[in-house]
Amino acid sequence: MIEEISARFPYWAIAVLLVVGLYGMMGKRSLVKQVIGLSIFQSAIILFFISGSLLEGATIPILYSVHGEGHANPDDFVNPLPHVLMLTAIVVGVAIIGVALSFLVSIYREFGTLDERELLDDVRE
Amino acid sequence: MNDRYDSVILHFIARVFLVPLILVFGVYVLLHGELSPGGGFQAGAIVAAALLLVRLALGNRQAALRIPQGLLIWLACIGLGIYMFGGILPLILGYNFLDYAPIPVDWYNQFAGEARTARSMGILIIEIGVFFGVAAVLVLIYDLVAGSSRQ
Amino acid sequence: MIWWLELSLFGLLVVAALIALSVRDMIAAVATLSVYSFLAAVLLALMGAVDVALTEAALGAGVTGVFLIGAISVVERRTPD
Amino acid sequence: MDPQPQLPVFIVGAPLLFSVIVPVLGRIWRHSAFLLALATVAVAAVASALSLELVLRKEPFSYHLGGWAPPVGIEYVIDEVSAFVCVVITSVSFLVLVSTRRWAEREAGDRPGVFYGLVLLLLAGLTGIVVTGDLFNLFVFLEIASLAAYALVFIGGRKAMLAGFRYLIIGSIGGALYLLGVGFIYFATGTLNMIEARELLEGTPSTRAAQVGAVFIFAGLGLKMALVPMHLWLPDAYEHAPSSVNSLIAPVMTKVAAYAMLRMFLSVFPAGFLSGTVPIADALLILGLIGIVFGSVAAAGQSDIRRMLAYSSISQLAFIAVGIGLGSPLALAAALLHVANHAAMKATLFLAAASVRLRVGLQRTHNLAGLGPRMPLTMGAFAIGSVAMIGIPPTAGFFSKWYMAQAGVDEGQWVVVAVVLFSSLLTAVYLFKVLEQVYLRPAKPEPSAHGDDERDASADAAPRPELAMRPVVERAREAPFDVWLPLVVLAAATVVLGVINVVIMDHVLLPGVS
Amino acid sequence: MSGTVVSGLPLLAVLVPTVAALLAALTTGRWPNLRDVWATVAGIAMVAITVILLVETLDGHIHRTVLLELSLGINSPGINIALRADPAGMIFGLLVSVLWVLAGVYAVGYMRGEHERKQTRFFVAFALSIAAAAGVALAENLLTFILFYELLSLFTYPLVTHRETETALVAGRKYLAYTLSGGIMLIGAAAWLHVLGVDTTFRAGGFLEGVNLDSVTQWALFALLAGGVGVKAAVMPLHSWLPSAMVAPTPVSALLHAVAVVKAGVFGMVRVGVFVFGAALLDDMGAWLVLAIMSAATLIIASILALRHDNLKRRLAYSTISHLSYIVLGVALIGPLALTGALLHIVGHGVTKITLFFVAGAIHVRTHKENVSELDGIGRQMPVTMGSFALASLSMVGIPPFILFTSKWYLGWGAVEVGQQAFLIVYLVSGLLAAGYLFPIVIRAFLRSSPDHTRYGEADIRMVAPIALTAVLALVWGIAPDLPLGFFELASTVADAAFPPSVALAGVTP
Amino acid sequence: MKVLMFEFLAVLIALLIWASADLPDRADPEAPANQHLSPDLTRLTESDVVIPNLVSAILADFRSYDTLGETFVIFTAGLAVVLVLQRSRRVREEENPDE
Repeated sequence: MIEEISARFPYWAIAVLLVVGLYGMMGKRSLVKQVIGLSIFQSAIILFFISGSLLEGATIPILYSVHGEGHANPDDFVNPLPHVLMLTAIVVGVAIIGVALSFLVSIYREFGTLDERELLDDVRE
Repeated sequence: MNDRYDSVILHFIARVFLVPLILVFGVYVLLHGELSPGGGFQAGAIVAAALLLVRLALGNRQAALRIPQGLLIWLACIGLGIYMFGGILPLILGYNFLDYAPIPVDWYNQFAGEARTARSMGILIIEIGVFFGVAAVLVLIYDLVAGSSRQ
Repeated sequence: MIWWLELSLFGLLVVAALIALSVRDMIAAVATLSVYSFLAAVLLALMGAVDVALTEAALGAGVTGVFLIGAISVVERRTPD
Repeated sequence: MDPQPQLPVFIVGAPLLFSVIVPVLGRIWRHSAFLLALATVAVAAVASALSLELVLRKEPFSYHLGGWAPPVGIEYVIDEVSAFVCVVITSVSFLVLVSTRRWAEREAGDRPGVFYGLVLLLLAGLTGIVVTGDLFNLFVFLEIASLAAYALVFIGGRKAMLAGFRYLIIGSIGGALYLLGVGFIYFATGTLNMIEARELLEGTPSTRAAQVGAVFIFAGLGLKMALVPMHLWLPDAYEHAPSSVNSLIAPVMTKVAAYAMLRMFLSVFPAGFLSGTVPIADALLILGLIGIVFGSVAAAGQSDIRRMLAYSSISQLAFIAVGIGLGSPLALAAALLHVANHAAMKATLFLAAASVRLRVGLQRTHNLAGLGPRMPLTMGAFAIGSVAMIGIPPTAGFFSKWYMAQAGVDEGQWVVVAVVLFSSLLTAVYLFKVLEQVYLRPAKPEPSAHGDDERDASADAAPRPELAMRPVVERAREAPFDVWLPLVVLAAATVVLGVINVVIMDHVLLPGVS
Repeated sequence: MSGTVVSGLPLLAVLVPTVAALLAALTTGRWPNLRDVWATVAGIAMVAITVILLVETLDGHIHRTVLLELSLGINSPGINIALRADPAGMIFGLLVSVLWVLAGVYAVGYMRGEHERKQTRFFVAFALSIAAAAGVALAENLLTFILFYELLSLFTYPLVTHRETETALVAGRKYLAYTLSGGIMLIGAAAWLHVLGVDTTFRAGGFLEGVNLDSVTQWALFALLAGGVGVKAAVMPLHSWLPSAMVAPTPVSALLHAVAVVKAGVFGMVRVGVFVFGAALLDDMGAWLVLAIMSAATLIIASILALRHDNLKRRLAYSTISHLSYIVLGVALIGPLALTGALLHIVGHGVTKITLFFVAGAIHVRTHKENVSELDGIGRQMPVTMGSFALASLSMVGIPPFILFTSKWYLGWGAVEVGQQAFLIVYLVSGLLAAGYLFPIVIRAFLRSSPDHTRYGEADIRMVAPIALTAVLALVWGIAPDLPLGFFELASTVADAAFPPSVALAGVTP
Repeated sequence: MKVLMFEFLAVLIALLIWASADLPDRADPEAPANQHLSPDLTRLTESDVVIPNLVSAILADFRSYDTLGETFVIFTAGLAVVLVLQRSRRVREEENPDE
């Protein structure tokens, strides 16, 4: 039981984080909160990928053998591919948030509020 | 964050101590990306973070490291241009896009006294491109988002 | 890795996420979000992803936070929910 | 290593490279932005056409980026289907760009370079999605295209701001869900290459993880392609986006998402995988059928012409989803044919609507009465586009319906046949509503006096002083040459596509999907 | 001596009106007369082409144009778009081309007389409709047929709504809804047939003959196909668009009800009955009975409804519905004589009904009267016009020696031939009813005196001449159906090909 | 609406947890992700690229095209922000030229 939990709980925690982020995006009235939800959602995905890249008894993916002696055993390192993917994903996330914030500022200047309900009322008039 | 914090210590630390340190660290991260954790992204992010911290600490208008937006766009374009150059150079030399194998590296090894392979040379080139692109764009975004309030 | 350490970090992450979403003061929310990102970076480093951790710390905790603060300095600080 | 044909690089690379150059040069010399962008799109179009020719002459090929063979590296998969879709996207974009220049220069404000840079990035993202053979790479280019699209939609004025933000949030959820799905697939198979993933998925029993991954991938792409019930962002975004943008985004953007979904069917998930415990194919089919009906009915209830066209897009995309859901080669080929058809038809319709906006400044259908004779070419193109949408032979729309009906009969899905066929009646309902107004009703004496349209138009017309004194329909003139010529070419293309459909089906699409 | 000749003539027959439409559109406004010249020249050219085709067809040379013939790499016959001048098609094609010339001339007079707006659009749509009708006539296979059938619906839509009044628009919507639904049914059936791998080239005796299908499929296909063409053939209960479409200008009504649309429907019924299913299959299935009962019911009901309408055009519309069902019933009776009669009836009804509509239009132009009850004494003021009306009425009722007598004779005889005397009675009753709704008009026109004393006089010569000509044609073809254009020979050729046991006259089995 | 959203979220979390039972065990050397590509990547880095940092090697060489795309994402964001904010500034200046 404990073993099962210890092997699975990161996935469950990540599932919770995903849902919390999604809730922030869908259920919050404040546009800023929606952006925060987006950020949480994205980092949950990042954690998911990295969490899956673990390897028993492995170390960080730096090959000290390159300029030294001997050959590296792939089993000694955690899987580096998800790391690369997540680097990309983080940057993409920041880019999206940057754009979202510029939208927010622009909307605030136009409407004077960031409350979604007020905004919708304003547009419908 | 609109007010200027008239704190001498903050001013001093930010301007004289923290920022140069972070900048140096950023360049270190960039150049040692192949050896240790780091690379263009991280370096770009760190340098950008340094510049943004100054803006946060001192207020935008007074920031010493205020860079004109036109220049930032130029820098971003140059960074991406470097990256594209790293991709197109092999194309001109008859290899696939982004295939670093034909990149001439001997001149650099003689000049710097290292033993780089063509591929690691290619990696260095594009990391530099990424560095400029990321740093410039992040600063640009902040300047526009936060700076637009007090024109 | 010590699994209970990881567990507690994940727990903190969830708590931080909930706080970030429920605080009504935007600056506090953003600060919590930075804490969240930093915790995530620690977790990533623990899992062996040092590059990702570095980037998450710089971009997620640093730049995103600064962006948000910059944006909030332009817009209002209080939120409806 | 073997020298590979370098053509495919230019399809994506040229827009990427020039998206860097255009913003810089655009600051120095205003007009260079448009010209460079146009030239770049032309290069991409030529490169795609040559790639298609190469594929047809020889065989599908793969281009290894960075010289690393997949699965280690990333590959472009240039086969009949991807090359064909590239040709469609680039050529439609080319025509739309020419046509929308007048609006773009106004809507882009003092930064035409930035505007056209984003347009090129959008295009690069879309072509990148089409040609890539790597799951994660698809995500990256999806995000490039999406980010560019968010910003382009956002600059359409007051209402567009909210629509753009909503689009951003929902689009990001879509992208993130797709990424999550890719993660599941990666952990289930260990690869990111589409074709290899297919092989590995075929070998192993389908696990829950892989199936849920497929669900997320399809949910993500479904959000991007506005499949009912994930369509909520689309009507607002299309209605309020600037004219130059929605005529560009509407024909190609959602179509590429639909193509990506189709690609998942073709090269990632083996046959039978998607109708296992989690019946994704059936779900797509049902959602598609609902979407066809819903989109058409909703379109019939709209009075704003662009909103009507937006709902029509939902319906047409659902049609593509039905083709994917059916899953037989004929159905997939029909869906692909519809991708091309719909790109041409929707570009025609949106451009015509935009052209009306340019000349008249009105968007409500009931205010467009009597416009037909005033703008004969524009409205003629609109009429041809409508006829193609309804699916009257020999236009393009007929044949995609024809093949889809055949596929439905083939699979014994009679409901599909019925819905597909009767959707053309529903389409006729809302399009003839417009045609009736335009051609058969007399012009209203003072259409701008009707309150709702005035507010609607003035919101967008505010930055344009020359539209402030909107001429009424009676005084409308034909759109300028550079606006109507591409429009007429596109309208003709809908007919030509219909006439040569067998060639396309036989040599390009059917070999591509089987 | 028989054989297929590859030539461009059938295509030319379709292209001529199309080109005329284009020229008319281009020379709009500035030279309205030139526009009318185009229509006439094109009409004469089309007649010439169809006559050449006729001669060739009667010689057994079937001209054929392939526009597109490609097979897909899947289990279905490819997309073939081909035109072929076979005897059955020639009947319809000839009728269309001849009546187009007359209707074209008439339309010029009518449109000028009524000062209609947007005449160019009218003429363009008119010519395009003729092109589509020619395509329907000459279609070689089901897909080509559908293509032109749908185009016909589309091109006639602007004609129906030409007046642009609210009623016209409503009628237009109704018209579109009905015809597009019909087209959809046809498309569905065609797609199904293609999936089944059936070659859908029209073949006398039916291309489904010998195809192994279960009876559910057969019935479903029959329902889709017959329903699809039945909409345009206005078989009850699919008829209600037709009276509504009466709001259109009269040349359009003439075109819709005598030449293009409804005849395309009944012609489609001939195609479906004889060339798709074939006599043997219809007999096997028992589908003929369904068709026969429906059309017989339509025949009687429509005739009775016609009695009740005072509006002249509406009365003629119901008369049309009734007469279309004559043809459908003739097809349903699956006998060589009935089929000959049905084909002749297409021609006869076309030429007769167009006269009646022409007259209604001429009256409207001169007097703006639309109702039967207002027509007292009109015959004395417009003697040629109303004389033609009287001739056409005689033909309509089936008095020898008019053409509709000939066709009804064959139809009745055909009913007897297959042992269905009940339907002979239907024909006779309907003939009596026709007398009931047409003769009172003639009587009013000639025997009553006009209530007001306005002198109207004859209409424009461009209207009177076609009226007289069509009335005379109804008489001439009644006496000698073969005289100029060989309709009877064509019809009997078709009948012989469809019912092989009797020795073929020309031996045309495509 | 709110209820619908929570139901949707509940379904999502159930789906995720249901699927997680079938994911490879954490840190399992036999997992496909650890077996399939990463050994190749390690080997190729050592022989061809010759730099120690595996992540850098993959990021900038094997999957450099991804990184190109990613840099362009950032660039797109930059252009997007310029387009959005510069534009509205201009509009505002037109409205209040005194500022």
